[in-house]
Amino acid sequence: MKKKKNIFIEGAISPEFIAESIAKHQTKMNIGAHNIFLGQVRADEVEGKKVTAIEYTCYKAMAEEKLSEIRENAFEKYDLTCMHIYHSLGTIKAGDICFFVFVSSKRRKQVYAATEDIVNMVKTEVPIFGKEIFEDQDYQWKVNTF
Amino acid sequence: MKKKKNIFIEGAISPEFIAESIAKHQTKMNIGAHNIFLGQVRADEVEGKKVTAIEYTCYKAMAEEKLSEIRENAFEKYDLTCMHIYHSLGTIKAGDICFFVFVSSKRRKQVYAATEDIVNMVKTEVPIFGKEIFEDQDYQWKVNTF
Amino acid sequence: MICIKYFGAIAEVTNCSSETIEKSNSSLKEIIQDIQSRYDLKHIPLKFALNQNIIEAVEEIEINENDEIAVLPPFAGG
Amino acid sequence: MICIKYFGAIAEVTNCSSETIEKSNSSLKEIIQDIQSRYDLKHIPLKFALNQNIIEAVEEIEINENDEIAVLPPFAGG
Repeated sequence: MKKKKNIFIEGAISPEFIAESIAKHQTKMNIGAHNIFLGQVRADEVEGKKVTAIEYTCYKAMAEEKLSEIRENAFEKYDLTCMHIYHSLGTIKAGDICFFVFVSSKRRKQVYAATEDIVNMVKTEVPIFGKEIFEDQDYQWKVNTF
Repeated sequence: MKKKKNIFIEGAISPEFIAESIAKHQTKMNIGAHNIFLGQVRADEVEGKKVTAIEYTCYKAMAEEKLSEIRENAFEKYDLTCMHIYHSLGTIKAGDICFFVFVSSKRRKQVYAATEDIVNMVKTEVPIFGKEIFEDQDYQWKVNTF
Repeated sequence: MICIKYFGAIAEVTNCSSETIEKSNSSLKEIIQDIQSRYDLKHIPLKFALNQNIIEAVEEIEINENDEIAVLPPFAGG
Repeated sequence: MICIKYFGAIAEVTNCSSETIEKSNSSLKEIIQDIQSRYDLKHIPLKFALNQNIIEAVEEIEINENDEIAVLPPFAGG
């Protein structure tokens, strides 16, 4: 059985949560480099209307399975000490953080590529769905661009 | 005159300081992606003795000049919304954070390479010096490896 | 019984998040065709998953009692 | 007057963080030779900076009254 980690967070990911995650790694004396990716909800304008929030849902059983594959994959491919992925569910306002990837390693060399790779895998392989909500309560379904 | 930003921090960079920096960017509605690099002091073992701290000093006038060049350079080369660099001075204990690079952009594409580039430029071009202090108060001068 | 799950833009069209169907010896291909005939999903790029795995080649996959089929709209995580 | 600054492992050898010298028409090359003859810096890879800029070609650079020369050990930031 693959270990399923707590990945999904109801609501926005707070800066305090990120600070706590960082602080937890300060007892690991073999870590020299951390790389963190944060996805923030943009107030994009579509045909004159502004996005005010994204409402995230997911296919949880499959998402957790995929995320643990991504995890194993990353540890095989890169020389990492720690790796964490968090994603929001529910309504996340523009300006708030909905995605947090945290990679730690002895040395810095591999952390950038590892982070980029993990972010891309989450975007392409994990069944998370997003509804972009406009000021006037109208909405459109978000599609990731590559 | 190039704007000199406050780059050097006396003592370790706290997770709370990082959280505040992140929070300040949540009013910028055009940011979709942040990438953060953190350098953490490792308790490396050298000939059986453990590093307990690094004491950082710098040639401040030149360091500030170089850092503002690195800044300009990064904004020219990459499509960034914001960019911040912080480095500790003084004695930083193993496990503590001494280096913080924070890059923000509309989309994620360029943030990884921008962060890596900025980190490397700081390591090679900015006159910062480090004394690795061992358990027994002995020390050695740190040299960056590439 | 086979459980079919719908997500995001698709659940909006089907107006439900899941339904169960009798298997009665249908193939996976027939089940998918049945879903597509009952709901107007032509405007949404779809993926199908069987028991949490994306289906690459519909023809080659057998389905069994209690399988879970998911109809997935484009992913939008991150 | 020319100000010479020493940092890190070098300041440890020189036992001071800066000193001033009279220019008296010396060239940059002569000033650097003088520093190296007065202090044993052979075991440290050195860089020199003139007014906060790394000196690439010693021969081609003129120095002027009130210039600042820095003797820099390997960088170790990050």
